[in-house]
Amino acid sequence: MTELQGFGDQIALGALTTLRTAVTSLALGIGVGLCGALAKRSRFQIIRWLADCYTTIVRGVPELLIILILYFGGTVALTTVFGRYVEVDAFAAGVFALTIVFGAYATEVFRAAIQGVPSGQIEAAQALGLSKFCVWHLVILPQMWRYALPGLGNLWLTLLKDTALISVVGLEDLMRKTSIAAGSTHDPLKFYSIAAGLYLLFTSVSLIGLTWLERRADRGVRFAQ
Amino acid sequence: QDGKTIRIATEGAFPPWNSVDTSGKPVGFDIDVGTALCERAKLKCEFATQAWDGIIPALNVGKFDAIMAGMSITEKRKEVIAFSKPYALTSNYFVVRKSLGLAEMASHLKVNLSSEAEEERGILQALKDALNGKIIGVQGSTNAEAFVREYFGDAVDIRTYDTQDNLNLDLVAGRIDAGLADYSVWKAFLESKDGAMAALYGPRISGGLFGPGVGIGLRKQDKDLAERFNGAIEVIEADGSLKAISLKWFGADLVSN
Amino acid sequence: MNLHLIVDVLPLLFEGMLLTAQLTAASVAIGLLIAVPLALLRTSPSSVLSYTILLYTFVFRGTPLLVQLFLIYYGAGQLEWIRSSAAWRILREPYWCALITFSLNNGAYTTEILRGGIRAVPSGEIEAAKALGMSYALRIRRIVLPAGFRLALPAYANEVVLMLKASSLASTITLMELTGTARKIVAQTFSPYEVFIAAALIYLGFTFLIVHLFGRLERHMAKHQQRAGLKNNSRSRVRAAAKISASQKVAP
Amino acid sequence: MNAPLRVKNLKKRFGTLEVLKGISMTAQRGDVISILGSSGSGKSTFLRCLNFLEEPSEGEIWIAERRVRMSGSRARRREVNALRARLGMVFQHFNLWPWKTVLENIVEAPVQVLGIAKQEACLRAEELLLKVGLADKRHAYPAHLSGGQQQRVAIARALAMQPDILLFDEPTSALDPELVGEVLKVIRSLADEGRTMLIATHELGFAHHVSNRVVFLYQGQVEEEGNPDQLFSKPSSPRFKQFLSAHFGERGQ
Amino acid sequence: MNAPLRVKNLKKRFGTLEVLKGISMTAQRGDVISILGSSGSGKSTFLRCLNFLEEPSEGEIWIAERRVRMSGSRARRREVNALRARLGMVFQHFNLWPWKTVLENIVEAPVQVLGIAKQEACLRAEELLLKVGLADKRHAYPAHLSGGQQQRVAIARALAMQPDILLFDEPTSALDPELVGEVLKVIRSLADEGRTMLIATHELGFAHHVSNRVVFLYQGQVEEEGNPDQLFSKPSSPRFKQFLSAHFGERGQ
Ligand SMILES: Nc1ncnc2c1ncn2[C@@H]1O[C@H](COP(=O)(O)OP(=O)(O)OP(=O)(O)O)[C@@H](O)[C@H]1O
Ligand SMILES: Nc1ncnc2c1ncn2[C@@H]1O[C@H](COP(=O)(O)OP(=O)(O)OP(=O)(O)O)[C@@H](O)[C@H]1O
Ligand SMILES: [Mg+2]
Ligand SMILES: [Mg+2]
Repeated sequence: MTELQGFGDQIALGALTTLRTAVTSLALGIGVGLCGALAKRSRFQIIRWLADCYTTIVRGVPELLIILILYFGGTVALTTVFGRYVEVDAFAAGVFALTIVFGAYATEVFRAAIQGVPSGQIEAAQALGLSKFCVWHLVILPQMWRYALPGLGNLWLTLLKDTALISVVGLEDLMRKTSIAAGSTHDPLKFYSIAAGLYLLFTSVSLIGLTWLERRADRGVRFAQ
Repeated sequence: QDGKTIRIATEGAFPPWNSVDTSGKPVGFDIDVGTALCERAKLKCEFATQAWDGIIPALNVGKFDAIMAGMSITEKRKEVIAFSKPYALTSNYFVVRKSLGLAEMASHLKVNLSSEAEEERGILQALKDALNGKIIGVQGSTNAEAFVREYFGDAVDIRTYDTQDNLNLDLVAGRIDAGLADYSVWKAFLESKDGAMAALYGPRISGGLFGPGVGIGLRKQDKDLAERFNGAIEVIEADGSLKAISLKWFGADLVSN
Repeated sequence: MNLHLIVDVLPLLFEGMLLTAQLTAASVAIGLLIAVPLALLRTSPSSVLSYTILLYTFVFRGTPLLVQLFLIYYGAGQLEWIRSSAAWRILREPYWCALITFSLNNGAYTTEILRGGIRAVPSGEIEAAKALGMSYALRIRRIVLPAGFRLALPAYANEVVLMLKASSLASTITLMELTGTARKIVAQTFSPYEVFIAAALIYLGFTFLIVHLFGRLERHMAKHQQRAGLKNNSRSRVRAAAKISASQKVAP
Repeated sequence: MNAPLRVKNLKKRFGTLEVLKGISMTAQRGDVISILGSSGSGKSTFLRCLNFLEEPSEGEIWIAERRVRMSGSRARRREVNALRARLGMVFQHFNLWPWKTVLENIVEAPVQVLGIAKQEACLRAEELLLKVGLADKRHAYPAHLSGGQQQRVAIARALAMQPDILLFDEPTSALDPELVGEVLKVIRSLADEGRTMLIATHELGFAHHVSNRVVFLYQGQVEEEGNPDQLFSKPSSPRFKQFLSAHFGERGQ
Repeated sequence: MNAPLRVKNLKKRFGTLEVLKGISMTAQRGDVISILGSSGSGKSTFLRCLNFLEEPSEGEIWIAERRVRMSGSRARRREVNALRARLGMVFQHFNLWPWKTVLENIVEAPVQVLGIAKQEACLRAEELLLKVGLADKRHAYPAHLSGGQQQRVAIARALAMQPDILLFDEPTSALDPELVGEVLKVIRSLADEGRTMLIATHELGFAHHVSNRVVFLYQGQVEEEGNPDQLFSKPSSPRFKQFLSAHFGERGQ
């Protein structure tokens, strides 16, 4: 690790934080996205309208600003409620902010994917008396992945890198550790290249996973060129 | 207040003011000064790193109690936080590419923007003429940027950078001709291999727009804490330990006028 | 906070706004131009081609845009042989570096999105085109791309919005786009909240515009999915409906 | 009289196009009713309205002597689900789930809706597959089946629910004569069990053989209705006469 | 003898399943050949092999006395495209383009492949729509059509290319007797123009009326072949006899 001037451990720690934050936000964000997509297809106009506001505003405002507002705004609110400074867990705050952001984009992807499921398949399920939940769970969800995966894959890769933004709330992720190392050693090119390499490593693992998921989702599909 | 730990935020990526060592512990001028101050003021202190963008909000919501991060005292910042009296001064220099072949200019000159001396205005004018039409790099949202825009804005092309390192890289690459920054920042660059192609140019500039110097950022309501820090700063200034720390980290005296 | 100031600041941000709009539009356009052929190659049966393209999208989706921008701008500047080559005339300029990086990055994401859409086109629709003697190019142009694009549209809208916001990174290589300009004004006016809110409002406005345009496009392209075909109709369909009822009256 | 299915004055509009203009009909236990009509006359729409895949514009539907509410409340949705479980449907376009194998397509609903144990459901599914001659395709995906094979899976899927009422939308369109004969047998045995069936079809021979009542739709209304033997030999409406005369079965051979 | 279509020893395997086990056949100008066979016997697969939607595993295909290459070279691909433009196909599942209106579905290929002016193509499409009784649906989308209407659009789409050879995969499966009669007329007039047609069907009556030759597929091979009148009245193979005997047309009525 001599080439890293001793910063190897620090960077490894940062990488771990990045992974932890990203994976947690992904899991929660998918939940938010599904709920958002459901809301967008709701029978009630007010719910649809709320969902539209959510996706437009969250997508429209720079992520950094959202994180700052949620974290510091949240802290101030808690402080006024409790009358003293309340420590908000940085990890929870970062995950919360990223989940909100990821959920907005995922909502759009899921909404489109659900529309892509041929109506005949849904009708077949309805005609068999499957409850609304079962129709979702057994017919729409499994088919929807096929259309959602490419968009979701992109969002996941974006999320992985957006974790860099949460350093403002005090989490020391890979990018932050890299910039510290780069700043401390005046050797930015080397450290950013290492960071890029690590991100690529995560990405390649993700890609293998995504390809596997895509294969699974393609069960029974015939392709024509 | 006694018994309670004062949490001091630093950035950790701005050597030699502050950086982290390989175990992740903050080190640097800010940290040494802070430790000395806390000792004198009988405070229990603890340093932590925090990314620059969130450093002021984190102070205000109470995550930290003080900022020591090479932060210059500026009017803008004073709107949201309070400062102690300065514990270091700033001394800004231009650095130019040697290949530019600018006319010689004595480097021992000083310009204090706060004084309205005729002679100093002449020096600034000479500098402006020498740099006329050149591309000047500055770090964005800094006093240096404000200065260049205010004084040289009509004569030069200004590029702003988010970090000094990037500015240095572009100076080497030849995308810009000169840069303006604090001496502490230039020093490491000029001593590096890349820095050999550049040199200090023109007078030392301070005062005025550059503000009174670097201070400790504090919440506005913590008047008591400010008092204690101010007292301690006077003590270490007087007994010479501040100067010693400056020599240790900068190899120069950046603290006495 | 000062509402007047927000309004006063807006015109100052105008130039930065233009640059943001221009950078985003150009990168998205070039990105799409890159993505269409690559997405087709990516779905081609040749695994060599497919994996070569995957390598490109892998690298550009796998690393932070900031790092890419950094490597292309500062990295190129560090290499002596680039600085002495003709390419330096272009790479010297931050604008071109930003445009190249953004286009390549957006192209990589768009390639994957389009590929997803193309793969989701039902095989029957493609076989029908084949059976009618359409050549590969014709099939792609008339059937595969329109159908695939339709499916990919919402995810693509996401990418465009993301590109809009990612364009703020251009300020790290000295380009004075919206965010950079806002920072500059903050440094001059000492009123961070008002200026950043003004900038955020402009971003929000752009996003709203993008979302709205894509929403319209999507509705336009999904006409065939609407349930009651005759409710929201073109004029000709009203006429067709009128004819039906007329003919029914006449019949015994 | 306890009629499993009764329809009163059912109307359905698509935008300005009125497809069903008031259809009334009562089906008794064990009834097999064929619905005839030219292409686009509204046979599929009628069947789809019966289990609310299309929302009827007007009219009443009574299932097992209970009127189904027409408004979209929550309780009504639950009611419709319960009703659908007792109302099997075979679609004109089959609508199989492409990512599930033949066997999975069939056992899905019995397991999820009726709560039958998976193993038992599989056993019954295999039996059904044997009946429709597809035992060897149980693990194939629908995309790898021929048209007729898909149609048989669709029939098996509907039968697996053992519904009281079965709606068949052209159940033999992709089947060869031998298989049509098989389906005929299946339908007859179901009728003997007391199940009620509505079959939209354009195969007059099949309709004649399978049903005890024939309904002829024309321009969204019931134009002629009655016992098939009588109707096919002595049609009264000129439209139905014309419709019948077009059948080669009557002309040639 | 200048045969527009000749097939020699055509074989097709899906994995281990050999669906076609060596089929040979020659079609002359104006021939209308019905292909019969039980469900899953390979009728659709055979038609799909003829225009290379399925790659045949073995065998020779001669179109207009030119053998089509079997390897996947560039030149061969161009050859196949050119060939397909002269070989119309109506799919068993119709395969209409759902986002195009009826009219757009029909004019697409003539405009894009044959380079006919849009206006002229539209005129011809309208004529065809009139012929199949769908003039009023010209601006509807496929999802808003009934099954039979979709099938007629599919037929019109294939006819719009005026191909020399037409492959129909169960073209009347969703049509009522009247429309079947119309399709019959259309096919006869096409045959009179000298076009060659292959029709996979399970409607024996239709096959009898429409074709001058009947081919019966069984287990991937041609089991019986000949003139329909002769074949239907005196089938020689026991399998074909059984197949025929299942038809109600023969039994009842
Ligand atoms: N892509 C495929 N993969 C595997 N098996 C297939 C595939 N396509 C068809 N088969 C099998 O090949 C056999 C012949 O299918 P084909 O569609 O040619 O039958 P068909 O004669 O058209 O029947 P039908 O009258 O029911 O349409 C069937 O057993 C089917 O399961
Ligand atoms: N979703 C829809 N929107 C608009 N019109 C529709 C829709 N569905 C059906 N129609 C129209 O309603 C009429 C009746 O259609 P339906 O499918 O009930 O006919 P069908 O009797 O089943 O005909 P086929 O024998 O051809 O299947 C047709 O003219 C069709 O175009
Ligand atoms: Mg129908
Ligand atoms: Mg078939």
